[in-house]
Amino acid sequence: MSLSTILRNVCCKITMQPQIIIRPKCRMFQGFQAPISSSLKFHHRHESSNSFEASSSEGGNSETSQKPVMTSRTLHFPVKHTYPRLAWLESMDSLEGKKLGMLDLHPDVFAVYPRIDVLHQNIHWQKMYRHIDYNFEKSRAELRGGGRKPWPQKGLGKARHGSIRSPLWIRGAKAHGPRGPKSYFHMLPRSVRGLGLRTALSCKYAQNDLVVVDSFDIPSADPEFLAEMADVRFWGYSVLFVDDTDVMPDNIAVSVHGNEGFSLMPSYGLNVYSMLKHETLVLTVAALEKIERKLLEEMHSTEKEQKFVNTLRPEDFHTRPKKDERMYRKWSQPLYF
Amino acid sequence: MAALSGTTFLRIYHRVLPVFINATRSKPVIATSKYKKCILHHKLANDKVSVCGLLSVRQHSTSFSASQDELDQNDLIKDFEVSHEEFKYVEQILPSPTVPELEEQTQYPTPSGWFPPDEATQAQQKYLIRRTKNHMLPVYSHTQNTWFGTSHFVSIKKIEGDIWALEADLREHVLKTTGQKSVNTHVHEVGRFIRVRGQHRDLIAKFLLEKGM
Amino acid sequence: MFKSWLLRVATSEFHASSVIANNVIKCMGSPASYSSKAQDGKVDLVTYKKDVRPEGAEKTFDAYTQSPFKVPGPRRYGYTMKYKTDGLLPRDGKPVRSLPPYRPPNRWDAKHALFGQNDYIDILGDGDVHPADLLTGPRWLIAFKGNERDRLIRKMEWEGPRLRLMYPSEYNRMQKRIRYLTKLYNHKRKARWAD
Amino acid sequence: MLNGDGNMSSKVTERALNLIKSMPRVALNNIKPLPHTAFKKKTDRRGDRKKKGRGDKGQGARGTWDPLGYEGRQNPLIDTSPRERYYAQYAVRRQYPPVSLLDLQRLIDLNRVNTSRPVDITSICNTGLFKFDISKNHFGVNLTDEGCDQFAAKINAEVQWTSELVIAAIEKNGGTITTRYYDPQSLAALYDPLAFFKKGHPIPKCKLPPQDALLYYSDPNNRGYLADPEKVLEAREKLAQKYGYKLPDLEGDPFKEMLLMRKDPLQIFFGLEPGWIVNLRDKSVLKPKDDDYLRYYHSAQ
Repeated sequence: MSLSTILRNVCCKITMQPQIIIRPKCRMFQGFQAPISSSLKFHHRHESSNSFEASSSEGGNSETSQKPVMTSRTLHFPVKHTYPRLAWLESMDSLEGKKLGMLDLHPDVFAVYPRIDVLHQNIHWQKMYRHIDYNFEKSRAELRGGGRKPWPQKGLGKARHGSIRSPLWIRGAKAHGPRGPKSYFHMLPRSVRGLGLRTALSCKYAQNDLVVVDSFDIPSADPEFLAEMADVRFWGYSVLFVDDTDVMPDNIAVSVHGNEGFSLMPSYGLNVYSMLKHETLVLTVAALEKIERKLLEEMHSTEKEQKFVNTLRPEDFHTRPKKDERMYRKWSQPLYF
Repeated sequence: MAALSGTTFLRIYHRVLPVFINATRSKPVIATSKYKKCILHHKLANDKVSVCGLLSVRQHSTSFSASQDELDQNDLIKDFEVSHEEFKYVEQILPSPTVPELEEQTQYPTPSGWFPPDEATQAQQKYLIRRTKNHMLPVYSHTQNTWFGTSHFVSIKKIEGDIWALEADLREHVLKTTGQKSVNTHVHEVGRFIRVRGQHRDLIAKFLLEKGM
Repeated sequence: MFKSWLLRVATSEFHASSVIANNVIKCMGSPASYSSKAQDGKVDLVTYKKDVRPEGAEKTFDAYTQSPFKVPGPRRYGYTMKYKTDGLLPRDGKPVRSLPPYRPPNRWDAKHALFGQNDYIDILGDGDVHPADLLTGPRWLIAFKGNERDRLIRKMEWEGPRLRLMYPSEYNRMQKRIRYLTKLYNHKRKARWAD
Repeated sequence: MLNGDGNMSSKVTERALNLIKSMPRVALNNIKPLPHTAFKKKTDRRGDRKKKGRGDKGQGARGTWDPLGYEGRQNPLIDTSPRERYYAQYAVRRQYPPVSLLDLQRLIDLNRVNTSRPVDITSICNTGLFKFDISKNHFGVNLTDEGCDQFAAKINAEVQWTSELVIAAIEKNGGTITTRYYDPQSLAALYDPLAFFKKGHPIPKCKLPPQDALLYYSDPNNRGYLADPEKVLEAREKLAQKYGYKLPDLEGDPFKEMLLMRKDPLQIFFGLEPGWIVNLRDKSVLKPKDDDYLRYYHSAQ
């Protein structure tokens, strides 16, 4: 087992579920250090998040028991058969950060039956639909030489051959070789891609790899600060930061750029491959709202999905206006005087 | 003779050769290739530059003098009125991107025979079948042409909870009502759907409605 | 003894500057460096590149200028030994070709870290951008999947005029290939799904 | 009361998600497709051996049978009897995909169609549940009479083809119906108004029906939009007597104004005149004032 897997099996992390599970994600090994989060006792049955005030006021987990910023969210397309999941809302203004409150997460997005095969389908599509295979082998018609019969049919006692470029021959042509640039473009249906995103988010949430923060305003632009924050909060080696706009605060942009393994994305850039590649997914509240709303809208959309039709024409790629051929036409005949 | 100075690519069957047109020399110095003498039908006339005429045909000139047929200015309509009040008619026409919420009906079933899901009876079952986004039951009938004839089956999707308990109930209900001796079912645990052989869509739909789905 | 024979060969008048001799001298370093070693005998080795102009020709014939491309001396299409037969491996300026230094693949550089970004832009994004609009590649292949004949025909539409002008042999090969595939798909093969 | 563990149904997803908690992180290297697809391809049923299941030699292996039904230039049996050309010139003939009264009633019950406004082809297409395609010669919706007994909604319907029983069913409930012709260009706008407005073209004017459709749309029994309104009222009474139901009085009806809303023969959207251009970005409507422009869009030719 590589060093990283050894390191992974050591540290622990208290989650909201009653039983403590060993989910080691610490970059440097700092021994067993469980942040006693509070006396927040959550039975398996979760009351809605507005019970947070009651428990927090009596538990008083943070030193200054100021009022939590966010307690509950209105969920679109409510669902009756399961309960909304809960997630901490953390802040990024210090290394440990404060628990600013709790959020409701829609079960249709964050508690979907984990369809690992749908994840695989999406990953395979993401790889293949942009893949272009440039391999090319000349056919025996195109290879140079091989037009003549190498030796007469009979009499030499040798095997009969008609061309030196047949697939039998060394340096001959490949019978059905790869033929030129070939693209493997295809589109998965929208519903399957939507289910892939929701399954990935559910797996992230189920494995405690989902972190929701209020905003990406970190105090210093020093990459070391962000790396230290990732260690302290057990985010692991690679973190995907997702905000809803593509204009990010400077500090987070500089420090993410400085750390290898950290990535920064707008909400429309989120995809299954990046979610599975990075260990932790850090969403801002705005990104969480937007992604959840978009995925729910896709689930309940009335718009029929049209099959993708490729309408590209050569003219679309011309940077210059169309050339006027009329001037040349009369010169195209050879000039016999 | 105003000779054209510049590089022009002359198309010869196998090779594209640079032709250096020397401004001072009357006869262009042509790098002839060993393999095939390039043939240039040209005749140097004092006044006309036929060579460069022929060559210019293939000249890959960099400047494009395209005639952009701009829209004729007076074709455009200039005087029009912009009104924002009429846009409310447009909003009435535009579709709603998502399925609208249901309204509370006075009495069920509705004239078209639609039942809402009933939470009370649902809670007693070990399984749950969620409604589709169009608030209908996810029970579909299929027909398949196979080499041994056409086969009909009903598929029930979006199953939550204990799928095997649902399969047992379905089998028992279908056998009881249709009097068949046996019925084939196919349960897909990961895909969360069940297929029942036979044309029993309405039968199964009514059964599920009784269960409160 | 052998060295003295070479000296005689090198400085001799007859034109047998055989290629072997040339090579041997070259490999023993340029004569200048050689002569510096042979301190004892006063042997001033004339450089082998003698001016082999015929005697009787008059000096001022400006038309006959030395062409930079021509190798002096008669043309001898002999065999030049491509590998060194003796001595240590010469460090004669050419780098020794061997395996490139091993560089572990960096899975977290810019390209890999953000792979797959914007693949779900039609679901998660606001405008009606489609992931296929953001694909890159040959112009005639972006967001297009088809059998070889379709790809070639489509390439002809995009690149045909340019290919015909700039790469006539390539253009010719593709035209022949399209004709062959049309016959193959229509006459020789049963109708496949891809055709 | 949300009881997570009382209801067994949500338990299975719960258990699956808990199972994942104790497993290594779901990453690119540890996800797999299902062991096998439900429908295996038929290729290796008995192994693709040499003969590929075609038997030995003969026309079967070589695929040189005569075409099916060919009797060696003798007149085949099927050609001996005359043909009924049901689908002659199908590519030219107008087609009207069916929507039953039951479907329409269900759309109304599920709040997919707004009955406080007239129900026309656009509101049916906006539900996204029906396929209309200009390239397949779909000239609008044909309201069929399945479910006419259960139909109980009072609507102002505007369809392209219908039958007498449907008209009776709608008018029995106090509603009104008209059959209206649209030419393909305006149908393209009606089927997908959002896509049409995005193009930024002026709203087309609706042409008059072709010769063979003129009779249908000017017949008061079909409630044609070109029929004389008085004759339409008479036809209503006649139909009520024929089917034996009491015709509700339109005059005292609170929805009278909505029920009597009609489009101008040239108009395709309620409230929008032909020739106007809709600007979705600035949420405005552009109304050109050029004389020739207006004369074209307001004349029937």
